[in-house]
Amino acid sequence: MSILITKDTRVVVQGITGSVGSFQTGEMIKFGTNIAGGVTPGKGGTVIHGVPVFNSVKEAMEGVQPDASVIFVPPGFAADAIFEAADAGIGLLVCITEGMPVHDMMRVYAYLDKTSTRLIGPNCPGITSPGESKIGIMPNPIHSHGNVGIVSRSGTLTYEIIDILSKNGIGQSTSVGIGGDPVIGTSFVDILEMFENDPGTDIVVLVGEIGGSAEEDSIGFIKEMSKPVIGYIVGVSAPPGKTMGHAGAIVSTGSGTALDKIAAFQNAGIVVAKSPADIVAQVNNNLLKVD
Amino acid sequence: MSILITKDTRVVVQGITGSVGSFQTGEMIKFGTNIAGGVTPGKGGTVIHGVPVFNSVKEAMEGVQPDASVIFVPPGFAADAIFEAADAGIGLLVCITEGMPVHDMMRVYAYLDKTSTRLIGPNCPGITSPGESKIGIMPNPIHSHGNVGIVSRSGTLTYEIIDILSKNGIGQSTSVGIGGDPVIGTSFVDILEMFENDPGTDIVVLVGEIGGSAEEDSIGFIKEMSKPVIGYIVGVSAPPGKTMGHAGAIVSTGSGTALDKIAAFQNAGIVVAKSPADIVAQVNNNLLKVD
Amino acid sequence: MKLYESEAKEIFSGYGIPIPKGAVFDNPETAEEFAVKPGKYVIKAQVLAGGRGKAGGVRIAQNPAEVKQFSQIILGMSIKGNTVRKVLVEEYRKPEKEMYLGITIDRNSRSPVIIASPEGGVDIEETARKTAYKIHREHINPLTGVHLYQSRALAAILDRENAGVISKIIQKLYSLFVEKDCTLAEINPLAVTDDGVFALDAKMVIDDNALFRQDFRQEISGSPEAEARKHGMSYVGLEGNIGCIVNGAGLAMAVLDMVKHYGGEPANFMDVRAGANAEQVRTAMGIVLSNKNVKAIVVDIFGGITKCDEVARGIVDVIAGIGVPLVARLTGTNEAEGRAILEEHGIIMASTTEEAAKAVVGLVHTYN
Amino acid sequence: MKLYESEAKEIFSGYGIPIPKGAVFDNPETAEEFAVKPGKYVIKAQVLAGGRGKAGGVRIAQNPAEVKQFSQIILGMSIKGNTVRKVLVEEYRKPEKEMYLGITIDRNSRSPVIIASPEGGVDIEETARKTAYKIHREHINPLTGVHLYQSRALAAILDRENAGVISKIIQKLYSLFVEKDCTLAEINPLAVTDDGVFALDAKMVIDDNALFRQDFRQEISGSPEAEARKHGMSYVGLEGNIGCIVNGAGLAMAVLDMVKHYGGEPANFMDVRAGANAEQVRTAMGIVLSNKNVKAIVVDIFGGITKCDEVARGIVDVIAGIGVPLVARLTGTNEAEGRAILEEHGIIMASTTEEAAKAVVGLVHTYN
Repeated sequence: MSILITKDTRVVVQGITGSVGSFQTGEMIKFGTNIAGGVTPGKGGTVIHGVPVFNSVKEAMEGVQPDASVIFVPPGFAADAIFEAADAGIGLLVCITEGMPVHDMMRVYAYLDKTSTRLIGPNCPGITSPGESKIGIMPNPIHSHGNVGIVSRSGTLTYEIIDILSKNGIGQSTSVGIGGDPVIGTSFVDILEMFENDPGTDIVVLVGEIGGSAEEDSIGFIKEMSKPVIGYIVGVSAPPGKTMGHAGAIVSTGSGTALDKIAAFQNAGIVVAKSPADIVAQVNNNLLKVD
Repeated sequence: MSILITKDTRVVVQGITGSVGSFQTGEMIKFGTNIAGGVTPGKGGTVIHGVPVFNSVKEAMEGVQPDASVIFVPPGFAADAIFEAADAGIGLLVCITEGMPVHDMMRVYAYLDKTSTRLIGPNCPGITSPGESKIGIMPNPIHSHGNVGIVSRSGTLTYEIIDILSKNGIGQSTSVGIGGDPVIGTSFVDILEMFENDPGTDIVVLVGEIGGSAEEDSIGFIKEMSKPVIGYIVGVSAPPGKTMGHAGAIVSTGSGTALDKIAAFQNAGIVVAKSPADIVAQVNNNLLKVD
Repeated sequence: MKLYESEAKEIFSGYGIPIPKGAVFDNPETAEEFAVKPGKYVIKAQVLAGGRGKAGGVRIAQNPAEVKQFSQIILGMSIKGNTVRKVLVEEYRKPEKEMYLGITIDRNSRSPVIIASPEGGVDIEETARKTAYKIHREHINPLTGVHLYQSRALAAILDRENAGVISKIIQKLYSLFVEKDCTLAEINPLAVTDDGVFALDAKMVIDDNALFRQDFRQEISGSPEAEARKHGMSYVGLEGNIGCIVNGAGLAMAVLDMVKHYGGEPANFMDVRAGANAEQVRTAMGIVLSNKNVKAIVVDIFGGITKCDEVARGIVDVIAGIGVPLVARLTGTNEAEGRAILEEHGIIMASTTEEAAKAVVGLVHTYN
Repeated sequence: MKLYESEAKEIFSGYGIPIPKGAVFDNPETAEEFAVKPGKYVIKAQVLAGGRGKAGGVRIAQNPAEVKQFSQIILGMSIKGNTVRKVLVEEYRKPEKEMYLGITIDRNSRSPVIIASPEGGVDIEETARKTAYKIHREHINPLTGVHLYQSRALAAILDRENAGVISKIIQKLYSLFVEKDCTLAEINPLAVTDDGVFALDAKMVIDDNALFRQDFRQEISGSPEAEARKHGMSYVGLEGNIGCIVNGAGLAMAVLDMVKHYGGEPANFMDVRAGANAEQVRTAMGIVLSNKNVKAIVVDIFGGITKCDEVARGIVDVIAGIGVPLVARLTGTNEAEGRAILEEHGIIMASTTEEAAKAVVGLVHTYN
C-alpha cells in the first residue's frame, strides 16, 4: 500500500512542454505513473509523450479527469498555476517549482486552507510510491517497494536515504518530499497521520533540517503514533541568519537550530539517526521489533 | 419558539456610544434583549445603559462572552467591524449599517463563507423574536408573539406588515430583515430553512422587492417546505435602471422586475399577497388549514 | 454614479488601458485646434444617456476641417432630454474586430464577474439573448482578485492573436473596477485595429455607497434626485401625477404599487428615510412639488424612530401654499399627537396604506 | 536581501511613514553642505551589519560643524569587516518614547505577523526573552491584509495618545511589507518626539525569491556568496578549512554535519543544485578555493538529473591546479563513468557520504 497516490491516480502536468516538465514527464511515464495529459497555455491540441496537451487545467479536467497535478512552471507563475488547479477542482497538487515568492505562497495557503485541495511543496521532489506511481522528480532507479514511509523537507538528501535503504534491502511504501520553503502546503504531521493510517507502512523516517519548528511541531503527534518514527535532522553546522540553500533552511534569531530540534526529539524519546547509514541501522532495529 | 435568537442570546453592540447605537441599545434593553456589553475603540472601561464598554470585540469576548453582535458603525467602517467580530469568534452578526460599499461587502462575504459566523444584513432592521429578544432597530410596540415567521428585504415595510398582523391578532415567531443591499450575508433560503425547522413557526411571510433574483432563487426551497409561505413583492412601479431607495432595489437590463418575480411565485403555486392587508387575509386562510 | 465616457477613458488611460488619442471640448474652435494631424477623427457627444449613436451624437470626420463642423452640430444637441455640453474628439482607429469586455457584480455569487464576448460593438443584451454561447462569464474571488489563468483564458476567447495584450487589459480593468469602487466597468467595443488593441468606448458606474472614499466630480445639483440625496433622502422621478412621500424604501414601493393598483399613476418615489423631522418633510414636499405634473400628494409614515408629530408639523408648515390636495397616513411613534395636528388643519387622513392610496387616487380623479 | 537603512527609509517615506529629514553622503564635504540649519544632527554609518552603534558608527553632532567631523570619522570605518562607504545624515529628533514595530513571516501560521512593543530602541530579542508580556503579536490573513481593528488595537498598545497616527503607520508598513515582498520590515525605534511620531531606524529584508519582480539595486558582486548566486548555486562561508561541494541543500548540510562529526570543520556550504555540469563544477571549485583557509575539498554528488561523469569531468579539469587534496563521492546517474574518469586521474574516492567525510577530515589532519 501507499499514501497519497496509487497506480490509478490520473496525473496532469502543468508546464508539460517546458524542458524540465517534458523530461520529468518521460521519467514519470517510465516509472509507471498514469500521466493523463498536460497543460501549457497556447499549446492546447498538441500531443507530447503520447498524452494530450490542454490550454488550461479546466480543459484538462473536462478532457481527461485528472486526480492530481504536478506543477513545473517558473516561480513567478507557480501561485497562479496552483490557484488554477485548485479552482478546477483537482484534489492533489504537487508543486516542484523552486523559488516561489513567500508572499505568493502565503496567499495560496490561506486560500487552499478553505478547500479540499491538498498541496505538496513547493520546492519539493514530490511523491513516490514504488510499484504504484511517482509524481515528481525523484530519480527512478533508487526506489524499492517495502514498508518504510519517508517524509522529508529535502530533495537530494532524500534520494540518498532512499537509495541507501534500498541498497540495504529496505523498501519504501511512499516517499514524500514536503518541500524546503518556509511556507509549504503540507506539513510533517499531515503526512505522518497518513502513514499512521496506511496498512502498508510499518515505520517512518522523518528527515528534517534547520529553520522553523516543523520538526518540533510534529513531536506531539509522533508520540501518539502506534508506529516507530526515526528522525534525522541536518544543519548542525549552519550559522545563524544564513539561508542554507533551501529558502526555509535558516536559523533566525537563535531559533530553529538543528541541535535544538535533535534535543527536542530525543527528549520526547524519539530516535534520531546520526547519518543516512545510521538510518538503515535504526530502521533495521525497529523492523525487528515490528515483525 | 424562535429562530436565530432567544432570551439567552448575549449581545454586544459595536458602536454603542454613537447616537443611534446608544438609542437603539436602550430600546433593545427595554424589549428584553440580553445586552452584555458594547464596543467603541477608545471608550473601553466606561459604562453605558448599565453595561460595560470595551475597546475591541476581542476584549468584549473575554469580558462578557457574547453570542451575537449588532453593528451600528458608519458605512466606511462596517466591513472592518464585521471582520473584527468574525475574527473574535462571534457566531451571529447583525449589521444595521446602511450605505456599505458593495466591494467591501463582497470581500466580507467571501471571507465569512469559510467561517461559522452568520451575518444578517447589512442595511437591515435586524431580528425580533417577541417574548425572547430583539437584535436591531424594529420598533418595540408593533410585535406580538405567535406562529408566523417573517423574512423581508425591507425595513419600514416590514414594520407595517408586523404591525398589521399584530393588530389583527396574528403573532410572530421571529421577524427577520435580511437587508436591502445587493450583496447580503444571509439569503431568503437560509432563513426559510430555519423557519421550516422551527417548531414555533407554522407559516412564513416572505417580503421581496425588485432587483436581483433572491425571490426566484427561493422558489425551489419553498416548494419543498412543509409550511405555507405567503409572498409579497413590491416595486411594480419601479422604472428600469433606477435605484429605489435600497441599493439592491434596481431593475437592471430588464431583469429583477416585480412582475417577473410575482409571476414566478404564482407559476410555482406560491400565494402572492396584494397588500399588507391582503397578507393578513392570506395568513388567516392558511392558519385555518394549519390548525 | 455614471461617469462620462471621457472621464472613464481618462481613468482607463491612467491604468494603462490603450485608448485613442483625444480630448474634450466645449466649443468647436478649440476642437478644431486639437485636430491638426491629417486623418480621420471621431466626435462623440458626452452625455450619460445611452443611444448617442442613433441620436446622431457620434460622427466621423474625414479630415480635421470636419471636426469643427461636426462639433458645432453635436454641441448643444439634445439627446434623450440631455443637452450636449461637451464633445470628445479622438483620432479615428478603424476597428478590424470589435469585442466586448465588461466587469460587473453578480448578485447571485456575490462576487465580481467578468463578461467577455468576441462579438462586441453591439448591444450586449442582444447578443446575450440571441447567441448566449458567445458570452463568456468568469467569476472572480474578491479576496484574490483576477488570476492570470482567468484573464489569459478570457483573452484567448476574445482574440487568440492578441491574447497577451488583452489579458493585461483584463487585469487592468479589474484593478480599476476594484480600486474605483465600480459596479460596472465596460469596454464596448474593445477593438483590434491595425495600430493595436484599443478601448474605443468606456463606461464606468461607481457605487454610490463608495463615493465618500472616491475622488470624483461633484454631481451636478439642481435635479430633484440630487437635491433629495443632498438631504439624505432618495427620490426617483416617474411619469404620473401623484406625489408620494414615504419613510422607508420598501414601504415607498408598496405605496406606489397600491396607487397604481387603484388606478392612479405615481409622479415619484420618495423615501425620506428613518428619523425624518419637520424640516426634512418640508424639504421633501418642495422636491416633490418641483414636478409640475403633481396633482395630489400622499404621505405615508410608519413611525419608529420617525415621530408622527414631527412629520405632521412639517406638513402643516407648508400645506397652505402647496395648491394640491394631500392625504396623510401616520402610524407608530407619537401617532395620536400627529393625527391631532393634522386634524386641526383639516388635512385628509387615512388609517392604512391602502386607504391612503385609494383616497389620493380618488382625489386626483375628483379634481381633474 | 537586506536593504541599507537609507534605502529602507526612502521606501518608508514613499509610503508616507514619517522619517527625519536626511540624506546620504559618501564624503564629509557634501554632508557638511546638507547640514545648514542650526541644530543637532545624527550621522549613521550605512552598513548591512548589525551593532553599528556599539562600533561607533552612529554619532550625534551637536551642531552643523560637527557633521563634517563625524562623517569624516565614520566614513571608511570598518564595522564587522564591512567598510563604511556612505553615511546617512539626519536632523536629530529627540525620542521621548521609543517603541518597536516590525512585520515578519510566521512560519507556523503561514502568515504575516505584526510584532509590536511599547519598549523599543533596544534588542527586541532581549525584550522577548526577559519581558515577553511586553511583546504583542497580531497575525494577518494574507488574503484580507491588516484590518483597521488590528492596527488600531496595536497602536493603542504602543501609545494611546498617538494611536491614530501609529495605526496609519502600521497600515502603511504592512502595505510596503507586501508590495515590496519583504520577509522583514522593522522600525526600531518608532519614536514619539516633540515633533510627532518618527521612524528613527528602518530595516527591510526582501525575499530573495521575489527579487525578479522587484526593482532593487543589484547586489554588489565579488563576494563568493554573490558569485555563487550568479551561477545559480548557493554558497555560505564558514569558519573551518574543509571545502564542501554538494548537490542539494539537505545533502550539503548532511555532509557538513558529518565532517564536523568526524572532527573536521567545514569551510563552507555549497549547493551546486540539480543538473550541475562540468562548467558549473569548475566554477564551484573556484568559489570554494577563493577561501584561502581551505585545506582539503570534499565533493559529494547524488546523481539524478546531475550526471556523475559531468561532475567528474569538471573535477579533473581543475584538479591539477588546486593545490589541496580532494575526496570525491559520486553516486547515481552515470556513476560508473564518473568513477572511471576520477580513477584515471588518481582522485581519492569514497562510496558513501560518511566515508567521504571521514576521509577528508583525515586528509586535513595528515597534511597539516
